[in-house]
Amino acid sequence: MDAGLFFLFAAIALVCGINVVVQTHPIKSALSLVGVMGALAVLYLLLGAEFIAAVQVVVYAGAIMVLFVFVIMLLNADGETRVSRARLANWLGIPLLITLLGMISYLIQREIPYSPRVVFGAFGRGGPRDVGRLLFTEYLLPFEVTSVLILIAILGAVVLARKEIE
Amino acid sequence: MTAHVPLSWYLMLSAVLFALGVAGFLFRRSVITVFMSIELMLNAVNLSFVAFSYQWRQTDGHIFTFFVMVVAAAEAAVGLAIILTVYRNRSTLQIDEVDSMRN
Amino acid sequence: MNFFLLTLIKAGIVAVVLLTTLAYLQWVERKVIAHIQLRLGPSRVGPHGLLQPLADVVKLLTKEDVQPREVNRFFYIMAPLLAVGLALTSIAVIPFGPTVEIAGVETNMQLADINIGVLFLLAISSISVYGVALAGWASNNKYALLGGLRAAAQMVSYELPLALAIASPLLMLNTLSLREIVNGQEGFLFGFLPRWAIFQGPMPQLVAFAVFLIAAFAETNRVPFDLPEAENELVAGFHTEYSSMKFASFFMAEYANMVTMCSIGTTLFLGGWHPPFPHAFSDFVPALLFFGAAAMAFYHGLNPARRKDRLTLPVFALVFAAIGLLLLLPAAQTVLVPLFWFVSKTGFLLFVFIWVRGTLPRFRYDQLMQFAWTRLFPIGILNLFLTGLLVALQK
Amino acid sequence: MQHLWLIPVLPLAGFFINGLLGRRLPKAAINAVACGSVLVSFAWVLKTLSALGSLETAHAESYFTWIESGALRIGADLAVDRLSAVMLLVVTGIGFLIHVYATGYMSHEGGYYRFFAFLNLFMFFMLTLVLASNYLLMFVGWEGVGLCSYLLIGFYFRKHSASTAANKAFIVNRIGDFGFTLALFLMFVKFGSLDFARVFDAAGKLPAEVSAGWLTAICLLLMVGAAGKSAQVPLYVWLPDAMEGPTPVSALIHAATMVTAGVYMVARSAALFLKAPVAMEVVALVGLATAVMAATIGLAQRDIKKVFAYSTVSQLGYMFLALGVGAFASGIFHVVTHAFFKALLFLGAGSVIHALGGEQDLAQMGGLRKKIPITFATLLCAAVAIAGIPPFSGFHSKDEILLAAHHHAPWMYWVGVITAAMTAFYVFRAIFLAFFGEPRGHHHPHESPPSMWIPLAALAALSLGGGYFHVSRYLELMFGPGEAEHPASLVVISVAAGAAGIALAWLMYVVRPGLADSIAQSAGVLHRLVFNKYYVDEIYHAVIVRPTIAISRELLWRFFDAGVIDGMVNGVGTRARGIGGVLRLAQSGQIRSYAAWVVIGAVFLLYTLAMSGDGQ
Repeated sequence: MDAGLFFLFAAIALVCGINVVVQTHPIKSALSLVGVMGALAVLYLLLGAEFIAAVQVVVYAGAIMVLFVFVIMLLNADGETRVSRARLANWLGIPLLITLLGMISYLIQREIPYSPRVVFGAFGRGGPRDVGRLLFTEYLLPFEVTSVLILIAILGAVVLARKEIE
Repeated sequence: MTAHVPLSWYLMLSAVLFALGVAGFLFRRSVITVFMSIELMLNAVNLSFVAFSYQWRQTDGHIFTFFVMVVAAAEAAVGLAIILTVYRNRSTLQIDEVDSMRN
Repeated sequence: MNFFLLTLIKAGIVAVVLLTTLAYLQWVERKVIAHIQLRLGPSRVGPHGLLQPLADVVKLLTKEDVQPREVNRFFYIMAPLLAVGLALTSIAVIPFGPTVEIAGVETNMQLADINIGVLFLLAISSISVYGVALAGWASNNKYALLGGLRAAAQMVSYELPLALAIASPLLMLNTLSLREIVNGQEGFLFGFLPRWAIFQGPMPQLVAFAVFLIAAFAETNRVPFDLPEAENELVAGFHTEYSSMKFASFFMAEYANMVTMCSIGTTLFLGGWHPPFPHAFSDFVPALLFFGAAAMAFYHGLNPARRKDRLTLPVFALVFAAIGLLLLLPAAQTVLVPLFWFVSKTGFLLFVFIWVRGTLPRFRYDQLMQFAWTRLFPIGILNLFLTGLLVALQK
Repeated sequence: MQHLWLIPVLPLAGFFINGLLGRRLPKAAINAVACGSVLVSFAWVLKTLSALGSLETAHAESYFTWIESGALRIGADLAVDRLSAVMLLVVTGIGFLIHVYATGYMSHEGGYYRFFAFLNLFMFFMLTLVLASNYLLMFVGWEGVGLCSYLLIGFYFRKHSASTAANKAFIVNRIGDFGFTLALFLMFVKFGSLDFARVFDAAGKLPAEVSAGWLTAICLLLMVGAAGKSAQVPLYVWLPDAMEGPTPVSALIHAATMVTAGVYMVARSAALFLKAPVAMEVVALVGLATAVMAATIGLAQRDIKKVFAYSTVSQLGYMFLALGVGAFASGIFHVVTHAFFKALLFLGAGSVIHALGGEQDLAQMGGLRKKIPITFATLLCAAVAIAGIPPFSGFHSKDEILLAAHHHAPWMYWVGVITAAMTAFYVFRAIFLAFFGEPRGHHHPHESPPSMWIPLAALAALSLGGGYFHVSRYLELMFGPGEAEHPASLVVISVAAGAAGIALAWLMYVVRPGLADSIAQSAGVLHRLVFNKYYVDEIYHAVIVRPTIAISRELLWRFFDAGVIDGMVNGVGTRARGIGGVLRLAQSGQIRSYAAWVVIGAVFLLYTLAMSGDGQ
């Protein structure tokens, strides 16, 4: 059951992830990304991260991606043109990617040779109570700083988007 | 019946998703798609945070994920506002055409 | 009994009841609006138009499914599915009643009792924007697109006050599980005032409830916030290009959303299945009400306004009386009485939705956004802050 | 816990409210916030003191660690003992009266909210200074009051003279603060702490012969700081110019409270000074010199506020004289009485100026006695008090100081008595010129509003009876008992000197008004010297300011800045441009290429990670 769920949603995540990259129209990429996020939310649940799973859907899928879709619809963004000037990225891209992936997988295999099996429900400290307690005690300062960051981001976004009116 | 998956598979999935994000960043030419590739990379990293959290039986990884999400939200707000402004000024969303910083 | 089988049975029951309710909700709405406007409403199909929903279903199913040429096919089809699917999903975590024992099987009157139920609801409500937004975009029609954009902006904006309003009772009840939330509202203050969240100390959540209701109107795109489908500006908004069953799906999604929102309101603020009167008395109130209804129907059947009422009203009277009798059976009482209170509270909220639709005009779009950000949002934050403060002080 | 922090924080809250919202608040609200916060603070002082009882030992409260670095630990610690209790009462009490006065005086001025915000900020810093239980926190208050003084002297910043005066005050104070800072460094090096209790404890344990040199240095540096803040020779020059500020500021900051901070600081450090007799002698001499010099300058000034300013300098000299001869309690006593009568003098002068619509020149006044009787009466009280006529408050404290000086060295007593006579003379000169004789200007004087004369009346009562507070007996617990009995003749002589000064002024300015001018004529050089304040400002300008500017320009700017630093910067710039020209090739402007660079970096990082240590 656990393995089945993992494979199902890992596959969804992978397919949607590939789709994000290969789709030509931004809105299709965006919705594929929503798919990745949904699949990841389920994987979080399997890993015992209930709160994070819910927040993933609320914040990522429900707020950030809606914003993306909104902007894409607003600008009526189309596919891409042929212009491609970044020579470095075009030539080096594929080999770089392969090296990167190879390095990471090598490191994962080396550093975590005996990784534990993931059993659903084995880790029970990912509920809102635990996360909240940690967030408001040990990580209180980062939390407050983040709220300031968000405030700044709101101001920045408003200022940037406002020019339209002039 | 209850087969279980090793944790490293989650990490591998995370690595592959991250690489996909990088690929999107490197090869896609629409600003919005590039931006979404960044979000994909962040998601991949989040997955590994949560996986590590599972491995060490500590909630701290979740906190990091939480912060990543919050920062991603802020980033999306500002980033999309910038994209709107760029589109207004240049009426293009092709990232390669936005190169006034050249040289 | 097997967990999966049990869940499947419950899901089947809920689905049938819910879908029927949705169909009849439309009939109720038309009837109520008609009476508000001094009309009769549907009255041709069946007695008092009771078979009207059936006729509508048949009509929508058999109509030609027009699909414009320039639409994005995949998303065009996906959008209504998404809308109705998400709308129905939320109902899965709503508790209708306490844990009961039926035929030796102990079970919750709830499909899934998850400990982050409230977060689940918020998550579902936050992604239900996609259905509307996608429909608008995929239709390749400027009215539809504008409707979709409006809907997206509106729903995102009102989600904040909604979440803030929902968070306030959570602070007092100290849990995210909907079942525990309802349990936390059991009992009475001073012996008569139910300890519902809107009355409970340290901070009665009346303000939060008001904010919740207003935001719920906007989230479900109902009057006075139905701008995404404002017909005098946008033809029919995001579902301009939809017809037949796909159109029906949007229609159904709207009603399903209403039902969900009202259920959430009942659960979070109005004490869920807990009766408004002390127990000994309240067990018999439902039966009495049904007997009263039966008596009334019977009386009108004896003095019919129209000829066919002579037959139909006594039949109704019999049905009501039967339900009343059923409610008196001790075995059925444990299941049906909580359900009765839950349904009647939700029904009252639904009536408010319809009532408002029959009363208020539509907002202008800038007013709508302004209202969300400059009125509702600060009020929500203030209420949340005060609640938190009082809860902290109490401890 | 007595919540001492409330005392300074209340005015701070007032500052924030008025400073941030003041622009939108009505005047009544600004008044309520400004005066209310100080009044509540005053009430809290009273409540605290009554709760703490006789205060035989200091009551300390520590809130949090402010700075912690190595051996250095500075806490946000406040403490109240008898010395700070006296100062607290003076600061908050007089401060409140002056706030009330200012609501009347400033009612027609622009920047109303700004004025009160600064005034409240000043109260915050002053109270921090008084309540601090370590030197660094005291220094915070010290600098803070300096800042507020700067802001308020330059309140009329559109007036060139005001902004120059503000700069002057700030810069001269810098010199003093430099000394104070050095003293703090030395203190930390020698004692390893800046807490009052620990420093005094450590100093007390040092054997005299070991410590004398260091302690003398520390004390002299502290004295430099005190001389700057309290306007002693040679750093007194800023105070007369500071009169450019609004009159309530002159009264509160430049007469009653801030300028006595130096006295307070030296008294606070009594434990150190007592072990450094040389420093004590210097303090006494500086005080005496200041007293005489300022008094002589005061004889010939024409601006009413300047007269009182020099009088302040002179009286501060008295206080330092008291400290220097070891009569710390008497010095603080004089701080208190001086706060009463000098605040009153300034507020009265403010009332006169207000009545005359901004006129400050004594030559343009005259005959005001009948026009503004309340002001006259209260001002007369203050003048009698400062002249040292019994039983007014000034008599008690000045007498104690003079007796202590006599005990220390009789010649100091005689100089002090002469100064007292001069003080009486010039203060009454100002009174007579302003209120007697014929009106000389073309003004239509009017009596001030109640918000102004009620504080005047209150201060007049304090000036009359303030001498019976027995501050010095209250402080005996801290500084030891006062001097033994003295022959009554000394008291008679000093009173007679004061009376003689008054009589002379009466003779010269009321009975025979022409006499003053003819004396000035015949004195010639001497008069010009005094009238021009001994040319101190000119000398400072020629000896210090001009050479400094010249050195700055020639050496620092022309040679060092333009030659060395710019050369280095330009050289770096040229090299950077050269390197940048090469690196520019990588700057394609293509975000995707940049991303590729990032990925290359990441791969490299992973590579080093993979190479280093295999798994441990």
